[in-house]
Amino acid sequence: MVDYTYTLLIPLIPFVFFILIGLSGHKMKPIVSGLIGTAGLGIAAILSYITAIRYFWTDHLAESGYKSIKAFEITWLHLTDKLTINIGALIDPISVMMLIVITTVSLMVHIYSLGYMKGERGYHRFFAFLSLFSFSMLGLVLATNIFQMYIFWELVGVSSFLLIGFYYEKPSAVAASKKAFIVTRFADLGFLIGILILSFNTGTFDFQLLTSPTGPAITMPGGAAFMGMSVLTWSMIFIFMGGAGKSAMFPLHIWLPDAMEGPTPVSALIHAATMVVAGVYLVARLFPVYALGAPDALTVVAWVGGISSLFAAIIACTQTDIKRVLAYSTMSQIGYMMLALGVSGYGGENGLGFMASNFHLFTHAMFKALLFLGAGAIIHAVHSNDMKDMGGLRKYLPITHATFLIACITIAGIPPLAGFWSKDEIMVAAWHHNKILFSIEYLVAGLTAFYMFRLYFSIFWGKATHYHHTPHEAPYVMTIPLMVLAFGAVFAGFLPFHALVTSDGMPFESHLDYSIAIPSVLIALLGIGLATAMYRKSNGLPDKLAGIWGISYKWAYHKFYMDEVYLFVTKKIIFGYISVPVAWFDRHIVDGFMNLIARTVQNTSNLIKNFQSGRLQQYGYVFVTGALALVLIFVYLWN
Amino acid sequence: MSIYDFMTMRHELILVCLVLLVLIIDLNLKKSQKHRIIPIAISLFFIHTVIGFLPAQTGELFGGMYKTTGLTILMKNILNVGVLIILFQSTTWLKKEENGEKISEFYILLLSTLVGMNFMISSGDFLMLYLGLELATIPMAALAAYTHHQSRSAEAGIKLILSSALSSGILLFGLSLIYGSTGSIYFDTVGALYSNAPMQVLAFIFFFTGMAFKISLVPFHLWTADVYEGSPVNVTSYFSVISKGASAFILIMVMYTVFHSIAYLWKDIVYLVAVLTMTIGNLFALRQKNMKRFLAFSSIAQAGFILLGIIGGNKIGMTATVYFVLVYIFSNLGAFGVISAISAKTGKESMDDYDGLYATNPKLTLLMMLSVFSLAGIPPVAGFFGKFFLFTSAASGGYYWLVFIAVLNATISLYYYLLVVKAMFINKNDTPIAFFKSDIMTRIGLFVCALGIFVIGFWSQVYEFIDKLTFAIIN
Amino acid sequence: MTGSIPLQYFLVISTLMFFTGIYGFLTRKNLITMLMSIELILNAVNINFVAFNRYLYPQNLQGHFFTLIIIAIAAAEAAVAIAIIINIYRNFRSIDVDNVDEMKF
Amino acid sequence: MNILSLFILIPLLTIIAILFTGNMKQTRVVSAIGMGIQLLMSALLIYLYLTERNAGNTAAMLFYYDAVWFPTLNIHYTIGVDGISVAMIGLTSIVVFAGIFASWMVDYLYREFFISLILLASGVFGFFISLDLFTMFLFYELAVIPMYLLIGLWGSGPKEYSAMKLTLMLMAGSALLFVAILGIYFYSAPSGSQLTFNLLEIAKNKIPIEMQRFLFPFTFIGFGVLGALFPFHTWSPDGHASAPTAVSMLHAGVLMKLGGYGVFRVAIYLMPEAAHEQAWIFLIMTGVSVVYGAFGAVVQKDLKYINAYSSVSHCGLVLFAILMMNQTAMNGAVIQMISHGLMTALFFALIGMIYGRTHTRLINEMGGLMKVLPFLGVVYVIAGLASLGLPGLSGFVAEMTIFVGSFQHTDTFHRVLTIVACSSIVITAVYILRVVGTLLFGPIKNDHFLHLKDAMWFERLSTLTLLIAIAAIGMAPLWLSNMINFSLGPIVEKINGVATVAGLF
Repeated sequence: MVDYTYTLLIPLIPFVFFILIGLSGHKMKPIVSGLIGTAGLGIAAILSYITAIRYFWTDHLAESGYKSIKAFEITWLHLTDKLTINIGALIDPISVMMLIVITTVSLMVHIYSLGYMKGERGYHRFFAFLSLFSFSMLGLVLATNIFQMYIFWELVGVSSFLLIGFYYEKPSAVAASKKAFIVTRFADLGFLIGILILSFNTGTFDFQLLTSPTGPAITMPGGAAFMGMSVLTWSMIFIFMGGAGKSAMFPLHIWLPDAMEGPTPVSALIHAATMVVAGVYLVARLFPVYALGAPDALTVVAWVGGISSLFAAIIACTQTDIKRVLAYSTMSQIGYMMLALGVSGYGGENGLGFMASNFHLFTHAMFKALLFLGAGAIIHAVHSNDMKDMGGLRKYLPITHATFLIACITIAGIPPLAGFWSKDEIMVAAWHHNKILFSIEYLVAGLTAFYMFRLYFSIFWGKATHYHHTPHEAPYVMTIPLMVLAFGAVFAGFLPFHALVTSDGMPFESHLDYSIAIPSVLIALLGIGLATAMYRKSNGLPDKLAGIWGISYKWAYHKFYMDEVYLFVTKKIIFGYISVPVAWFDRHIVDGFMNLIARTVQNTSNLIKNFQSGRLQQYGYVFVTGALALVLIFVYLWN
Repeated sequence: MSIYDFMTMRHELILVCLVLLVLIIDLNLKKSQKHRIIPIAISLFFIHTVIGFLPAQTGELFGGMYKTTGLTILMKNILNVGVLIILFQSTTWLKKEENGEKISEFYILLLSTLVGMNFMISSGDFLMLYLGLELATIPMAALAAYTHHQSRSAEAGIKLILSSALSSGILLFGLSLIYGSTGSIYFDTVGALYSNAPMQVLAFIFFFTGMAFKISLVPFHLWTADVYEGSPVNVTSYFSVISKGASAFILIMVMYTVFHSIAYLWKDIVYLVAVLTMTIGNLFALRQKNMKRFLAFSSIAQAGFILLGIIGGNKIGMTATVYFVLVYIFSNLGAFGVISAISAKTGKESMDDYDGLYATNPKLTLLMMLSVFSLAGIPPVAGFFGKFFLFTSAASGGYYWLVFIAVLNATISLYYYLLVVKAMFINKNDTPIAFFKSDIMTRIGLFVCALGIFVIGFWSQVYEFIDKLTFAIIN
Repeated sequence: MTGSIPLQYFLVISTLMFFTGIYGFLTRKNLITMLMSIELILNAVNINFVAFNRYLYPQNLQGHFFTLIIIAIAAAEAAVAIAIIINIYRNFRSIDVDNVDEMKF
Repeated sequence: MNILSLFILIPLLTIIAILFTGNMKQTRVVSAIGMGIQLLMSALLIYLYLTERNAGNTAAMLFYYDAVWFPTLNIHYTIGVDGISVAMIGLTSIVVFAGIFASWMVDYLYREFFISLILLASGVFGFFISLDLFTMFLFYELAVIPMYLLIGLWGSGPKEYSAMKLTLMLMAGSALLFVAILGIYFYSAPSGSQLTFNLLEIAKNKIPIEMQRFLFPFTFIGFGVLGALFPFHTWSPDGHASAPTAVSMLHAGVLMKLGGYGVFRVAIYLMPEAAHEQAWIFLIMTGVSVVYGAFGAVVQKDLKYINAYSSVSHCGLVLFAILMMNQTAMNGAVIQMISHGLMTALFFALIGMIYGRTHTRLINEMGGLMKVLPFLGVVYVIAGLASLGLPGLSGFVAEMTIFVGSFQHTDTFHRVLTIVACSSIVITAVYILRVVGTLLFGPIKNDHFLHLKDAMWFERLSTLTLLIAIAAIGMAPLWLSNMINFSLGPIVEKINGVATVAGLF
């Protein structure tokens, strides 16, 4: 067995730097704190690359298939005689893959932010939070057991909350951060319940035990527990609820668009590349349990993914805030991944979907981060999020333009760029599993191409808006990350994922299925063409079309009124119909009762005061009657 | 029967001599020097108190009419200490002009009532009991009417003398029936012969009402408040602790020894009366503004608590009652001491006058707070222990609900005791009672109370000592 | 010759006196009269004691002595009471019991 | 001299020392020193305790000391600690220490203030170390009564009303307790043999079941009142709202824990049969108060009210977990007591400090304080996160232990209640974020907030003490939970060892 204990450092270093910057950041020069944070991430990144190379290649683990290795573990809390919460590091294909993704993107974002955040108040706070996030995210992917995952899951949520609300003086940002936290928190409740059920029935939190085909989870006796589904299925569905919340799956997605209130690098890191795919990672992590133990739950995953991707794609076509467009596209892409997992089987060829999902996760991280950072550069240049204020920027921002274009092509799925390969695998997997989902994905592919190029054209082409001060290209510290990520977006597709990241660790052969690939490409091209026609030059076409679609356009534009629904539930139901009455009840009924007792005593005392009339003879009366009363009682008792 | 046998009634004899001595000395004092009697009387009584603690012989006299046991001696000593404190506290008030000529009357009357109580305590038959009772009551009426130029004082006097006459009339009627049905007035004989024949039950009730009047149990309590309010403060405190304590003691003695054969009957009555007394007393105390009246009602409630000790009907009850009386003397005298000190200096007796007292007279305030906490039964002061043991005795009889009612009443009482604390500490007042210093004797009296309130609780020997003595009576 | 008048007669008389006294105490408005009613009660008791003693327990004298003492004490009581009543008259200019209610509630 | 007796002695000596202090400065320094020593003592105690245990001493109670007080009634002064009491003592000394510094600036009748504060503390310490029901009860009331003056004299708002209400309700609670204790006493030993107040002795003897049926509700509710058990919790909002900072800290942080501790030590431990039988009623009550308190907190406007209601919710969780009557849940309950104690004390400290600056506690009158009071703001956020159960802070450990423990019951009734209790964490998030969002974030509502001073050194000290404790427990909970577990083991065995009388479920 090979020693990977040092992987412990990968999350720890950012944590240490978080403490360092957090406590003493305000004393040092802003740029210093930024550099420290970046350096920390740099080290982490190097370590994870070393890990990846060792794990996949130099340590020759491939022969018997990639096993998961528990690099390190300690007991953190002792719950019952069976259940103990451990903290540790688990090394296996997907975690290593995630390490690469997170450190790479995070490093890029750090570097980028050095320039982007220049002159901001709370520069050091920003980098402290970034380090905190990186720590939590890395801890999450390295989790050896589901409870450790939950712990870091929460931490990730909080750092996301802090970063979204970074501009805490902006009410909208505060609201957005609150929304994000509470919605995900609600989802996490499902996650927690799922964990409780699962752990109670299996007697363990440990991933290796849970996912081993002979483990207590998968071999758990089935049998309908509730609504015709087994306990395991239910627990897995609950757990997926948590994943859906983090990954902004329909209908828990509403926080993601608002989360764009955060600084753009944050959106790139958290809400495009890493945190939002935690849900996918969760399902992938427990994949054997889903695939072998709870296929019904897996079906749920598939459909949720499919619906979300379509739903988001449609909305994306109508939004005008470029970051929101990207947000919805993220949601739609994650939908792809979920669907891929959903349609996948376990082991060898059947595991295609699993592989594809992770593959797409990887490539998506690259190009979506690129898109966001690009968008950041653009916003940096024109000081606006709305594509209406943009146009003809290509001559002002050459590098941004080039990289952005690459990203768009990639996400549209045009060969030979990365997006094509991963998406194609997903298509194949879907085709083998379920034709309806498959067709949905085709549609989405077209839509994706369309709205991305709509975005692209209306930013860089179209009418040349005259800006009150001419936009200028971002400094190198910002453009270099763009280029690096662009490189990734181009070539990531050639990684032999099917040999590395598979459902059971066994490599298998996957070949391009032209009967599926070619049509998908064509659809993508169609979408691009349409976008070109509509937005290449500014013309009345879009409004006309909008008019034609009419009501449905309006609905899509208003995101199908999901926010309103949520607002109704929270504001009206929870707040208006529960909390207010409860508070009233407490003040007036419960407390009122207590006061009533006191008042009754007082009143009684006023009531009987006339006994003490001050009249000697009345005292006599009372005296004698009292005596006689006693006599009566006594005689009564005595008989 | 030799002369030495009379030493068994040493307390009473010395007291009687003391009274005569004071009288004689007073006759030889000029008008202007009347106040000289104060130190003399106090020192004499102090000596008497000290002598009281010397080992005394126990036994019977007059064929059992008069009994002296360890417990009676203890009780007398407790009363002596209480009276001594009262004498100390009363000096400031007595020195006032208005009392110029009749200072010694105060002592003579007070001490003669004390003689009565001593006889009552160690009475062995109903005749002695009745004698003591009357001797303890009639001079008291005179004391109540002590400041005769005040109409309230006179009213207090008449209310006391007449209603006590009525009650003792009823009591006597009961006694006559007892005599008629048993042919004896000696406790032992009566106790042996007593049964639940209707006439004897009737007799018992009449007797009980008479005693209930003395310790002011509801519904025989109505005189209490008025008399307490009308009388001079120190006399009031004397009523509320000394006479009440003595009567409670003899009541419990008689209940346990004479009427134990019908205990199953009187327990129910005591239950009822206890609940009534506690509740009514508290309900009235809630609304009082005059401190004396307020304490009058609170002392009625306290009497209700005492009944919990009686109802236990066993050794714990006896001990707890005596112990409670001891604690009660100190706590109540503490409170009355402060009131008398203030009313002697300023003549203010209303609770509103006490607003903001802490700012000006912190020491008095603290003593007052200690006393009311002790009365409310709040740890760590003695009252807590007293109540706890009383309730324990009731619980030992299985009267859990009675205990519950009692504790709830204690909570209500805490409310009005806290009102006093609130007045002194929290309420704002533009014209608080100015700072003043009482004379040395008064201060000694107050200090002793404070000491007692603290020590008696923690010092478990006190309780154990009482327990040893009661063991001799009831076993 | 004893027993010519049965004991019950005495008891009936005494009981009547007792309750008459109580009635008087509760109804007469004049303090002096109330005092007299008290005397009635006490005398009822005296009759009881003496009668019981004489009829039931002629061998001992407790009843008689009790009676004597009661009489003595009654005298003392009356003395103090009347003294106070005078005091009342000084302060209230009347000895009507209903005026004596300064302190109440 | 037994080390435990020092825990009562030191406060008393401090009080005496305060009596001799001349001015405000001396007074607070003296009390700070006294409580500092107390804090060190408790650290020492924990150390000694753990070494004893590691040395293999498995006695139920360590540092056991027993002296007869009232022989005839067999009242003893019996003290001793197990893991649970040690933990509670640690909590108490931390909170008191922080409380002293939080009330550094009290100038009105400062001597009396610190005296009553420390008197209260000594009562609490006494309660936690005593094993004799009588002394326990004595200290219990001793801890409650100074509240009246503390709130009435140094409080704010309708202080007289609140003080009176609080005192009377708690005293009514202790009235129930009084009866229960006497009842237990008279059945503490098989008839004929010597009765006793000693917990351990009583535990050896089985109280007759019909007596338990009668006494258990008395005990539970009696302590429950102090533990803010629904519907007897209404003293808590008013009381806390009116109380001065340090008092709220002590009261919510420590005094309310007396309730939970007592329920666990007396009610359940001595009357397991009845506990099993009647648990379901109280489970419903506590389950209600968990959610009810949380919902109540959502709409409150006054910071202290919000915190009071959240305390109702959290303390409800404590009783809830205790009633689950299995080792994990009870362990969680104890941790929750400690964690809530620290959290809520921190909250009240911060609220007091903020109020001292802005002179309002209504959240909608404040806003954007984070900008002007960065230190207090950050600490407040962390406290908030702790209270909504963020991993790495104490709240999470407690809640998770409780939930996992409660989930060990397989029947529907317990399951449903557990889920309900779990759902409270979401509501908690709602009201915490509401406060943080309105109070600290957003634009500054009021111009004169612009030149507010951030925390003074003593305020920093006070808050950081609590904060460090919270974080320490949150990050390394193992030793604490093991310490508690060890002592819980035998107790839980006794509780569940009884032939379980068929309850409702």
